[in-house]
Amino acid sequence: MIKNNAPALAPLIFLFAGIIIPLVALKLRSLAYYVALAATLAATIVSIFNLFSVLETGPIRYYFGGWPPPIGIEYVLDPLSAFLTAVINGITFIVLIHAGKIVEKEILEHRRVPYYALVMLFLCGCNGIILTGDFFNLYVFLEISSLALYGMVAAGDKKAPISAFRYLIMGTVGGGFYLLGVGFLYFHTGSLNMADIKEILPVLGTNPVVIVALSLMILGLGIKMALFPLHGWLPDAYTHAPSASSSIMAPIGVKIGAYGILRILLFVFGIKFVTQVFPIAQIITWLSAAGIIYGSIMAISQDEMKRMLAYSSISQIGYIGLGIGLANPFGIIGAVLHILNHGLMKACLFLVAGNFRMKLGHSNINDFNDTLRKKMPWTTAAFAAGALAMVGIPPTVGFFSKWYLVLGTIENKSWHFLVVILLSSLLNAVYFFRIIEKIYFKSQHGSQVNEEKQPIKRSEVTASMLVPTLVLAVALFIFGLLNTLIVKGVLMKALPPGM
Amino acid sequence: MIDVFVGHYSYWFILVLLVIGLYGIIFKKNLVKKVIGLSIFQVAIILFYVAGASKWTATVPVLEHGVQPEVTVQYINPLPHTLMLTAIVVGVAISGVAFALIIRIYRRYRTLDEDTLLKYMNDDKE
Amino acid sequence: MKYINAFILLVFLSLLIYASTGLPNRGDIDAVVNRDRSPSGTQNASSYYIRNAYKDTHTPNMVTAILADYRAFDTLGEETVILTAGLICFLLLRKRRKDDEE
Amino acid sequence: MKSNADNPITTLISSIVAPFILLFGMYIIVHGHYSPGGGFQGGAMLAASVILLRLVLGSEIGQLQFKSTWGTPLGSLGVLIYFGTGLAAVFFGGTFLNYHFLPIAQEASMKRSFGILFVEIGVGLAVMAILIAIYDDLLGEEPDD
Repeated sequence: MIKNNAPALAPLIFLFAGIIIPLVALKLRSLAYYVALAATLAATIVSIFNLFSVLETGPIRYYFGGWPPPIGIEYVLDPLSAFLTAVINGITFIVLIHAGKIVEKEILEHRRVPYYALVMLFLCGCNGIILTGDFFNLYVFLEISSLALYGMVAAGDKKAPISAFRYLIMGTVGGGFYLLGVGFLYFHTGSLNMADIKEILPVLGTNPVVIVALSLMILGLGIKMALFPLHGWLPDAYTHAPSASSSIMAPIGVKIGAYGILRILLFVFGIKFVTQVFPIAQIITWLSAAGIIYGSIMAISQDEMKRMLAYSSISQIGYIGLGIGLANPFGIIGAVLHILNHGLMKACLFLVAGNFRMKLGHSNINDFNDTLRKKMPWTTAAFAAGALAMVGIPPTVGFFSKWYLVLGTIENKSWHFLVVILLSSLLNAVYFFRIIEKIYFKSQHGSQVNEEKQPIKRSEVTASMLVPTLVLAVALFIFGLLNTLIVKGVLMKALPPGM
Repeated sequence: MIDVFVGHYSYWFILVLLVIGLYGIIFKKNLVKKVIGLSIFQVAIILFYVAGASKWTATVPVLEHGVQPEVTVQYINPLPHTLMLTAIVVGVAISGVAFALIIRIYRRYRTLDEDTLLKYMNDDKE
Repeated sequence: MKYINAFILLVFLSLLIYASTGLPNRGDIDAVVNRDRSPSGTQNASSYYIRNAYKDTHTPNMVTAILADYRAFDTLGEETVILTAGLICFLLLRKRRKDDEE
Repeated sequence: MKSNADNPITTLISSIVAPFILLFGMYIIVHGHYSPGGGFQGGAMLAASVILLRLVLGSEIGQLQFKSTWGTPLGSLGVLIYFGTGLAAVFFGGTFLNYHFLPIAQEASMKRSFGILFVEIGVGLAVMAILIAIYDDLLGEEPDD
């Protein structure tokens, strides 16, 4: 019974948790957190199990209500979607362990119950988007996840409602564009199923309707993904959201849009269409390259750590877009690997920012100094690991996804993008070593002479926050060393057909 | 030419409505007006689907006397209507959330003017 | 900036109108959407619903049959959306319960 | 919100009309099989009848019909009915939401018909409860933080 329904199990578990949390919490509010944690653990186990079973048996298609695809809705569990659900659920599980304490600090008690329910519904939306094989179902789950995300952002500090409102306006317009694109496509092809449309499109030939439909869908998902000129909502939303929200949404939130674009461009419309008939892939590549440079430069000038990480996210999303737009095997492997790697790196760094906020009450870069190193040795070590990975120092994960992207640009002979990748690594180094210098290398100023006399007490965060941070920091190295295993075992099988 | 016009003019009006909604979102400075623009935008998309579902010869998709038809021209395409029922609910949910956010913003800043709010966002260093 | 935005909107509108002329005429009963078979030979969903909805679900209203049976998972998603909206309003605006203040 | 209870016309008319709106909402939900209607439309009507009373009699007296604290739990319950119908199909051996496996009727088409009915009731309950909850939250007084 469970085995038959395994493909749909992960989103359903999250949905069940999201429904049950408001009911359970009528009795005991503190249960909400443990229900959320248990659901995430269960979904992680299910999705890892799914990944292995897909690698063994090949793609599994799951029909809701027993109706075959053009009539009903189907879930498609192929290596790509199985891999991404496993990544998302795994990272979120680790982040949620960390979230327990910081939510207690930042969110009022009576608000925690709907907050955890929203987290669950957000994850349900993410899993649904990744697994679905139906365009309209994707829209519904896109709206679930973004709506939950607006709420998660708005629970933050004083300015959070304004940033959430701007995010809501942009996100809804994005969703509307996507829906309009689906409408054009539906009235042209008469189907909503991805696999079905893939068969129909070559028969109908090129038409302005198809081109506009594709552009509208990419535009809509591009807003959700924060592709370069459409990124306006991201920095404010990340900065003012509660630490728990930003450490959940930064690793996985925007990746969903990237995955949608990857799925639509290369699996539905096909490589030939998007590179030769209507070269939208090149447009995405150029925009991503601009986003990489823009995000890195803006990150250098930020004083607040979370804001800096937000701009760095824009530049890292650029890498994913670049890999998708290159539309060759190395580019796609690089992009998908970067979804995993960036998830780990950003989760680690945002957890570090959360730890700083927990203990110092702020995360202003200008106020960091070497007392931090003595106060919170483990957290700063995790930060150093994350920074090394972001810059792309070899044994860490950051190096390997960039390596595949570089191979991809070489294969396409697009040297300008190679320059962009190398330049942005340099810029990454600038803004991360700025903090590392403050924490590790700066000698003490005169004003701190008094403190030298009395040794600085160590005040590290509690174990439930420290362990997830360290686990992620160690994972940065482990997944870096295991990268050939992932690429050979999973990603080679996840390439779109015809590569 | 006249054929294209007669076949498509309703789409054109709907697309103009869509752009009016976008105009409201981009140009209006009051947050409530932005939400109104957003609603117009969503309604335009709903109308687009409903317009596409029509057939000249057909009636509403409810079977008469429970007799399954031989030909499909008798009833309009029910699928877009179903999809739009879902989209309407999504629109309602989004309006509800938008107004909740607006109330939160108004309680704190006592204004709904976007320029003033942006000034608060950039100035005040918490 | 104002004029640039207005210009972009107009360009966008004209692109959409140009694309919409590629759509089948409104109400055309021979359009791809209304055929029995899709161009690649698979079953077309909408004509399947019209022909078989009553046979399958004993429900004369096809929209209800699609909403709650053929595409029931979309509707579950829709319910989830409105539950999410309710939870967000709860999160943002609900006062604390009286017994909390002790 | 201020009470308008001193206005006899609105009080009288709305307290006569509200039960009929409620009844008509229920009719719309269960008659969705045969005529335009269904869970969402009916749920919106149920919510409208409750909100009408709140508008006219004030939120204090409005609590008698529907307590504000019921909103979110009842909404969750409605979605849970929907989810549970789908899950029951899984327990009886089908895929999620496959009403064909529910042990509620003999004929296959009747099984699906009943499945649709359960689902619509869940939808109606959820929509009613959550629309009222959103209304209550939007009109609530200022929180202290």
